[in-house]
Amino acid sequence: MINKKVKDAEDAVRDITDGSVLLLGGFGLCGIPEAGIQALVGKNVKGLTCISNNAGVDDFGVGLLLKERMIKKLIASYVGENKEFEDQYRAGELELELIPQGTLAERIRAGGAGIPAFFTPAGIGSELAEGKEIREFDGRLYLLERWIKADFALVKAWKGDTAGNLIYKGTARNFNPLMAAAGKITIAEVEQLVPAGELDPNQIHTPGIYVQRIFQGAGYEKRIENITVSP
Amino acid sequence: MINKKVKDAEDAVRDITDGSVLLLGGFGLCGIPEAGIQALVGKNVKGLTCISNNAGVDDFGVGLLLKERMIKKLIASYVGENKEFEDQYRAGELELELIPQGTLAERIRAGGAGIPAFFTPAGIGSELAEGKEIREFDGRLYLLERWIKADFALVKAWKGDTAGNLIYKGTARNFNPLMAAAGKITIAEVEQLVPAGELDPNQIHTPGIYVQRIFQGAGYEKRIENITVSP
Amino acid sequence: MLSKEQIACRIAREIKDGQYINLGIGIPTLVANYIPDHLQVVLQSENGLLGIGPYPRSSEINPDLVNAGKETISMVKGSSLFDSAEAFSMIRGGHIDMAILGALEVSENGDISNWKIASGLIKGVGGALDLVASDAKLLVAMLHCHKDGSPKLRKQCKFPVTGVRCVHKIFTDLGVFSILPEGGFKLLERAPGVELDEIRNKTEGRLVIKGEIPEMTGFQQQ
Amino acid sequence: MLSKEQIACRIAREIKDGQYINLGIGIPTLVANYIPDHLQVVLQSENGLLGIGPYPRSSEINPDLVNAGKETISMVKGSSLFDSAEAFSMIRGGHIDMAILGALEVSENGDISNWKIASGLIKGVGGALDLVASDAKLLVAMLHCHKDGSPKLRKQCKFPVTGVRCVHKIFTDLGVFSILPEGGFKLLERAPGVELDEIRNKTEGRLVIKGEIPEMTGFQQQ
Repeated sequence: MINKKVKDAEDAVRDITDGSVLLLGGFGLCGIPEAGIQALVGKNVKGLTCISNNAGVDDFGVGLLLKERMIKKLIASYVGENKEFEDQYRAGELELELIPQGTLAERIRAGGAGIPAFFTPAGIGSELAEGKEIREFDGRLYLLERWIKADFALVKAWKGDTAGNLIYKGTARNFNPLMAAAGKITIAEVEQLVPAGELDPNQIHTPGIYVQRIFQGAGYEKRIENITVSP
Repeated sequence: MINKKVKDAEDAVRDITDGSVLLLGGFGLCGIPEAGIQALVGKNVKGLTCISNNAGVDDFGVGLLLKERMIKKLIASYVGENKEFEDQYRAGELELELIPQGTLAERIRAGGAGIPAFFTPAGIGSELAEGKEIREFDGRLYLLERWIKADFALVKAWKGDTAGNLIYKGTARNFNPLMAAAGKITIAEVEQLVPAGELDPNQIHTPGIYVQRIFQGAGYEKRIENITVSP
Repeated sequence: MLSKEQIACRIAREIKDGQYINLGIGIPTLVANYIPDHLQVVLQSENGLLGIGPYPRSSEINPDLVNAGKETISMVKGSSLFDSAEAFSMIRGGHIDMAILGALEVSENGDISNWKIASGLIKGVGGALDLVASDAKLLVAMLHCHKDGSPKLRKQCKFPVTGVRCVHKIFTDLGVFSILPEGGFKLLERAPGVELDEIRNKTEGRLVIKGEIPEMTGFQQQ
Repeated sequence: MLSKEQIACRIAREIKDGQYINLGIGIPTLVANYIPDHLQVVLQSENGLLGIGPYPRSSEINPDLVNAGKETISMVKGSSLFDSAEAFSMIRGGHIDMAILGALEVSENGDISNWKIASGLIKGVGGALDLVASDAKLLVAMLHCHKDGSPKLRKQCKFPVTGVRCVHKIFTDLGVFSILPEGGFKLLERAPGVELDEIRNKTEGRLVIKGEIPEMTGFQQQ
């Protein structure tokens, strides 16, 4: 089996350069590629286009890349929790493209699956439909949406093997499997990296074919945005 | 949790009637809804439209429905192994629509996912492109293809729970998860039916929301088309 | 007049046995606390979970298990986890029966505005655009007026529209309204102690009041 | 002239370390037996498996584990199972590096016909149409002529076309051919004991023979 293991996060992000287009997994702060983001902050590349459901918070997740002013354009569905984003956006230093969450997910899925365009009902009647092709199927209106692909995808899984197979846990799965398939070079970080053959082939969420590099991260913080408890 | 359990195959297929459109899971004879097909043969409904990757063999799988002349139209990617099909087709008693396997899979996936149409490269330059819309994206030609949905989907899984969650085994998964999502009423048969809560939520292949009825089948034959062994 | 909790409690009465439901952020999230025990319903979280349970005890908090509001949650028996494309396949594909959402405004023909807007800046849409475009029966939970007193039940939405002609019923602190096919907010119930004149004064769009409007039962006046 | 096994063996030399490969039914399936041990490659089966292993021992036959030819198989370490939509996402999405397919005919501009046709009746396409439309490097394995002696390397395909301008190289019992950008079969190697005249006589489309054509090494003449 092909071995995708690389040394560490720094090695994995070695060829991400100024202007690269990145897919970044996670929903809010759940299931984000913590180690990959830290390694990127250390490299301090500029002019990135980042595609991520959220913008993180000011001092964690994608927010760290914003803080270092490494992002030129952000493609997301919801950036409500990030003040840094707001400041840069109002100052005209940051481009933003807002996409409905389901359309964002499907466009990324299409990128990985070789579907250049598809029709979806989300956005009909809203300002997001402006300039987009609208077509009726079976009496209902739909928008034409294009695939999303990227130079690199940074994803985070729970377990992985050296063949690049990934298993996610809980709702930390979210956008990660879609992005893994849509990156030209997909970098997976896992909490546990095991030799090929140790994971049950029936339970793989992301088949290794989509993953070009894999490493075991250390010291995951897994910060929680809103701690809510039952008495 | 909502309980989807029904008594048996006969109960599950009770409202399939003349002219119903059916999705039937499986690849060749692997992972086919054996019990559901048997129950259908017992009902002897007519004029069915059956969507299935293959047509089974003469005396097993979808072939049983052909033999009983229950099928009006067959939508498949490959029907090479069925003589009964050939006779009925040459006699003009059966309609056939051949679809490339990947396009068939994606059209069914689109049906479940609420995507009315999408573009795919498969079929460009072939007679399957005739009458279809062709469009260029990024310098390459693609065909527009529509979703496939059905009145009923008959799928087969390894394990299932009363909430309708399904887990498949080996390559018996194939078209089953896609079809489960594209049936208006999805009937799942499983080798082992367990109470809700016994399956690991991380390992569910088909979430219960797609399944309307579930039952435990008995005496699965699991016939093999081509037994090939190493010395 | 109803509190937010009471609005949630009133909406819970709309839920039917066997439904798959998506609850939005805010008042809709509170609805989960009022679903009667005898009903078997499944709550979806569009980040990738079917079968949301109550908030966890503090000893059981799991950072890998959050809802669409990024709150820590638990799972009920029989739940399933999946990726975000699958989550929206369920929504777009018509598998979710009902969606309960918050809104900035609703127009008299059932248009909804529920972008996240802060100080004039659109900060996101999340999964709402997909939900309002789906086949799910759409219930809106919101206060009747903005903080400045301006009405949220509008002739036309002033905020950017998220979906058109999609709202089924509206539940506010003042009453329950359905959207008429020809346009207009039809008053179905009024909150305890709320007079028709107050509803008239605080509603901008076409308000239809026909016959006797019952007062909601089972609530103490706030 | 090569046997079918030898054609498979010759094709195996085209495989590079680290490739993901889809093998069609027939001669292509045999290629798996000749992949050198030192190469790490992964074989895909489009019904839903990455990491095809050898045929199982008779004691290890599993009806739930078959390849795209519906033959019983085994899995190697590190394999993964998935549904058919995912399998074709890999193909259509450009993740499969190479596809080795059988064919009825190939035209001089690289069109391929590989429908399953029996007594004039088209009996299927299976996954071939998706493979020929993908970014995978497409190698064709077939006998040089039909059973009636008519050529399979054609000016234009007589059978219905499955894909256009997609074939990269052709491996027959007589030789190895590449498709020239301007059209034409460029002879690269000839099978042991096969004379150029035989290839000329049995090829219908434009055949390009430039310079000395080496005989394949490592095969005994059949």
